[in-house]
Amino acid sequence: MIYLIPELLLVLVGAIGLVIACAPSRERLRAYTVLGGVACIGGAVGAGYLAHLATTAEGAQIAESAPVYLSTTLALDPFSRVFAALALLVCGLTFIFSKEYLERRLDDHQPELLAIIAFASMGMCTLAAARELITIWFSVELLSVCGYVLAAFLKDDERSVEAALKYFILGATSSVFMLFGLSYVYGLTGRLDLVGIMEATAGGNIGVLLPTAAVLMLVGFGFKVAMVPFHMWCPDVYEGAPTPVTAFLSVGPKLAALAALARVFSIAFPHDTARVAWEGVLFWGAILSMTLGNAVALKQSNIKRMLAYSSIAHAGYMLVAVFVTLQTDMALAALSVYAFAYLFMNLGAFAVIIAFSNHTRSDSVRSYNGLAIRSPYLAWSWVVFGISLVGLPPLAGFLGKVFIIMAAVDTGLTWGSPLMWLLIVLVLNSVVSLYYYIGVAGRMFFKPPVTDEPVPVGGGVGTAIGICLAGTFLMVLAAGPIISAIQSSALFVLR
Amino acid sequence: MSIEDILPETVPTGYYLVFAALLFAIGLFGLISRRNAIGMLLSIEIMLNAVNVNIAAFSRSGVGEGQVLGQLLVVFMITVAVAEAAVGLAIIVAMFKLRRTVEADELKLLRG
Amino acid sequence: METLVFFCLAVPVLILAAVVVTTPHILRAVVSLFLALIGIGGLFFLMRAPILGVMQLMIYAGGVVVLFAFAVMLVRRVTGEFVRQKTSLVGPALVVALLFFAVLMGIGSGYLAGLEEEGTLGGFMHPTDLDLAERVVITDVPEEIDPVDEFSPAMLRDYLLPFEIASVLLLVAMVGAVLIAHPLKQKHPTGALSPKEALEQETADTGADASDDEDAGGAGP
Amino acid sequence: MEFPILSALTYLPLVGALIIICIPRERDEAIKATAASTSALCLALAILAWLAFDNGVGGFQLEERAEWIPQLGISYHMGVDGISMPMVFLTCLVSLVAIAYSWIVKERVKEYFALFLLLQTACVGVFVALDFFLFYIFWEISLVPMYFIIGVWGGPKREYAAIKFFLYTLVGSVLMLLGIIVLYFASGDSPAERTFDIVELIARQPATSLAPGLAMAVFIGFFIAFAIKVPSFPFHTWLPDAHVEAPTAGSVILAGILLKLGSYGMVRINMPLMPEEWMVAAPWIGVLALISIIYGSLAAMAQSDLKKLIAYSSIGHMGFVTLGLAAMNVQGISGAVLQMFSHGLITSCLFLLVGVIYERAHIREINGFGGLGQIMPKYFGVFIFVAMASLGLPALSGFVAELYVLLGTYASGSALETSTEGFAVLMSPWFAYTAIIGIVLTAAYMLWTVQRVFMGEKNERWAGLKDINSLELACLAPLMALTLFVGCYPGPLLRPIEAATMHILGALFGT
Repeated sequence: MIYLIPELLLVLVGAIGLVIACAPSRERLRAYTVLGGVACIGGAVGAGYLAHLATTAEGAQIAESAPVYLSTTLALDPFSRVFAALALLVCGLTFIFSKEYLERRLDDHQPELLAIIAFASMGMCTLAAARELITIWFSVELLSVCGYVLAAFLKDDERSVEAALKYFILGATSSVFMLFGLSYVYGLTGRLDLVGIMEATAGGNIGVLLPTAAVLMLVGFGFKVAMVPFHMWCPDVYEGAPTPVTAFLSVGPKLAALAALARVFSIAFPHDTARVAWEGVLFWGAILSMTLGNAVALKQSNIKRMLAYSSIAHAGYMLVAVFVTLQTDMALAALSVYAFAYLFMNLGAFAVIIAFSNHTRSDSVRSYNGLAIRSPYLAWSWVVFGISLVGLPPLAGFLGKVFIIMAAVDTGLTWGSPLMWLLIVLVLNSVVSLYYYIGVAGRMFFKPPVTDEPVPVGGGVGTAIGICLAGTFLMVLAAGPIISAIQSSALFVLR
Repeated sequence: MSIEDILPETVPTGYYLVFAALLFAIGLFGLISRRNAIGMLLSIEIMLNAVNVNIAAFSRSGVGEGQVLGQLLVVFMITVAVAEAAVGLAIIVAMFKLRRTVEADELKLLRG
Repeated sequence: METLVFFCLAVPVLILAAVVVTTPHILRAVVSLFLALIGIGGLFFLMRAPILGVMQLMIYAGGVVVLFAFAVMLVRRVTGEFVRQKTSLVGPALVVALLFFAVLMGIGSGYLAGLEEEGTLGGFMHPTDLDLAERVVITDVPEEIDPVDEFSPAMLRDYLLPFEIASVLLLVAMVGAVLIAHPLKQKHPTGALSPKEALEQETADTGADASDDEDAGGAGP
Repeated sequence: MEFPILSALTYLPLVGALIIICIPRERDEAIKATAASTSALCLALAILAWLAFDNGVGGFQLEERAEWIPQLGISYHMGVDGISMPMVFLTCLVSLVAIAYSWIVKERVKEYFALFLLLQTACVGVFVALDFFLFYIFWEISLVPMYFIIGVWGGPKREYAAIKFFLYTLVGSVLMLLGIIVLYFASGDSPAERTFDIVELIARQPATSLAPGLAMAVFIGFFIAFAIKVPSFPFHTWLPDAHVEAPTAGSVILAGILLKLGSYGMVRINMPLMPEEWMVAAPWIGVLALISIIYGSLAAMAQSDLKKLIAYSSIGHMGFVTLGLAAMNVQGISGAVLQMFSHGLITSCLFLLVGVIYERAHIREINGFGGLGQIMPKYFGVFIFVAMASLGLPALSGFVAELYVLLGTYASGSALETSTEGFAVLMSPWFAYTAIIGIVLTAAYMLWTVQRVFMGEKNERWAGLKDINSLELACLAPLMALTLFVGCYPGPLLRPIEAATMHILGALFGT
């Protein structure tokens, strides 16, 4: 039961938000933002401890002997607790860096927005932990519905509502396809739990219907992950949605869906034909996501759109780790490490954007000209996050990328194998991505500013940037203990 | 020879599956051809129902746990479909208020 | 006899579904959907799944369709005209839909054929507690599920967690729907631009963007 | 526990940079003083380190080792041998000179000096790192400050030059990263056995267990990474842009230190880790080096921009380094390292001199000058001295280095070495003969340049130019003195280099 603390904490935070929403006031909102954020970040540390606890012998005992209403649906293993920590971190950081945005740019319903983010984070936890299809699909749906609502939150801004509508229609479509696949998986195996599906298909000849069903299910996950070609919603939604929501959407659902993707497909479909099918889709999905994401990001003039495409590319990098889940133990560790790195650097980059747009109300790349003079803190933070997103040392993104490459090489890389090409595409894409991240940094430093007026950074968003900076640096400098925690938990996945 | 002699006594599962597949295909057709958000949502509902029929049909042929699971899944699905439809319709209504249209072709504020 | 009933339900449902996706009158589409949903509910009863049938009629036909009707009415009130819907890409849509069906049938036919010959039912060919050799043969007419003995324990014990997630989901959906569809409060805190103004400012900004972007050369330097 | 002198040397500039960040923006003088004193302290530390270093011993000394990420076999491992010690010294010296010369900078002083110090940390770090992970981190960090230095304080096309520099070098580095990871996995069968430690990897020779194609691919990946940095033909196109646009001190660091990172990587990593591949590739590397030498010289001859000319001359001179390394014998490698050192001194001087004239005249067109010898006699004298060093006049460091390289190349091409030390014949003597053409060409364009700039008609336009001032002279003097010293008496420098070279070759060939 104690392993469920992250989920319970998030529901509690969300519920408090709804209560506050009944009688909103500026003070209450401020208190809620700060306390909720602190509680979630504290909870993240706690969840990290739970992950550590679960790797110990008696901790494993607790996880294994969970009551039936938990053990049939959730795998409360270290891997899932690591992602619970991630969910809490995302939620907490979103709370903190939303503070000024909510006060300045949203007229009312601020507590509701935060509450829904907390509920969505709860969905992240359960999605990463789910061990049977009903829970998985419910969590996906919870994330989706929260996403639709969040995207539409600026309801008198046409772009926000348009983003939500696009998100909704494409999301509902993908979830229907996923369900159609799910129905066949259920029909062919008679089971809904992942291990059961695997056992039922262990007999060898499983025909072509099951792989087809698996691929249909992949559509739903691909949508959440924003894997090409299911990424169409991503740039529009990221551009239209309120920026803190965009930040949340670019990290939260994506990471949880990747964790679920790795768990579902490696546990439920490890057998010949089905495996070939989903691995094939993932292979091309990864290659296309990386390449297209970076190529299109190059010519964006809106920074939110640019980060949207870059997040597609990052999904591609992480899909490489998912792709090799069945071949190496390192894959899940790589996924977790990259997930943490991505969380810090991407949320950090978004926090910079939020701080900037809180003041200037602009998201166009051009308006960042000369930011180094107007606000060195923001400009240098962007440099750090940008470099980390490219994957350069000594920052978190580098560690993540190294882990993914290591996981891929660990499979016994040979000359000319598909995996080798995947790796080459990956590293060359890192180079391409440098161009736009550093291009924006170049604008900040090399171009003259439009005005000399400084850009004040609010306390909340400034703190969030600070936390992300610390995370981005510490992940490499203090890599020993962090990696040992993540790696040992990734090795221990409850089936 | 009456019609009852030609048709099987009980409905084979395959009939349900073909029916569901047809229903899904009809929904898919509507989803692609409709330009109107409400129309798209209606098509999605049809597809969801196809999935429900599919699962119920599979569940019918199971025993014990498998059968219960299927029905459980359908019940949950109906619940979620309601939630989704409510949010979707709310978004559509909000869209109407702002733009006086829900034609998908006219959603082009967001272009990169 | 049962099969006859099946056809009597299935064929009209398919026709109604076709009407839903083709009629230009949106209200007519909603009514057709309502009828189709009732038909599908009937099929659930035919499958000896009364729980599903009842759920379908109550929640789906009763709830969802009412939602749709509300939405359409609201839209009508807003636009002040009868809502018609455009269609486009009919040809490609038809091709995609038929292709999807054909491929599915092609893939599934082998499975279905095996199913009819052996009288075994595919999905349940390999229950985990039985050896592969002892495939169970199940009749097409299963027992009805007892809601108290089987259904409820499954829902409220084994699958309690999804049940709880569903409650959160419904809560979010309810709050969210109200938030989004609720009329706007015209209140702007001092010093802040209204979202509308902000939008205008940003549009102007992007407009300026396009005009002198040449010297900047896109996103990069 | 011994004083961790290498860590101190590496992180002292970083500490200086952090202090500078804390100083208020307006206090220019304090910022400059902090930067200069930090850098001077570094040079003092480097000299101390060299004093503590035993020149006669080949292996690594002053080693520091600590656990970092034990799960992946990553440790914090630093050390210097006879090859890296001179490089560390050179880095500290050239950085100090660059920072001292930058006293004239007025724009965004705080960021400028912080970036230079960060750059110094990165460069020293590359030379002392003995763990691949650490090495790679410093290697990549060196790109970032350089990017900003070019981009913020550079010339008119600075943004283009900066991003081009960054992209080019990054392509190489990511290929190197792939190579590093492949070698890591080849270094052991279980995670516990694997290591990123360079010394350990050299001892284990993991490349031998790779499939032949993959081993060659890894080798090529490393080689491209280093060749881009050197830069060797055909990876050189970023260099002229970067040099022309960079501010003077940036060019000095770029030519004086950053280029050496590439050749240092070859001698530290490519050769000892994959000697078999190196021997297979050596003739081709030699050919590339020759093309670089000839092409660099010819291209330099065709330039009308003084700075571009020196940039191309760097390509030619660095070609000698690659050529010497390709020879893979004691003379060749020692000559190459010596050339790295000497080129670091000479090119830094040349770029400083260009900076001096550009500061006054605001043009760099060679044909725009003329008769400067009469207007700026001291400057003329210094320039002649440095130009002579660059073209390889005996008694100056360039001559010794190039002579060694040519001897090594010749030896590697004849049977001389085969009998005594068991090295294979890698190249033909013709490589050495061809390289001499490069020396002749260098002499030609250098003298021609001197003639066009300083001789001939006195151009009245420049009549008012002030001669070189004492700050500039003070910057140049130590570099010139060292050039002369090494040229006359290379022994003290050659001794550690040769010891280290013998050590490397001995480990590879068991002699």
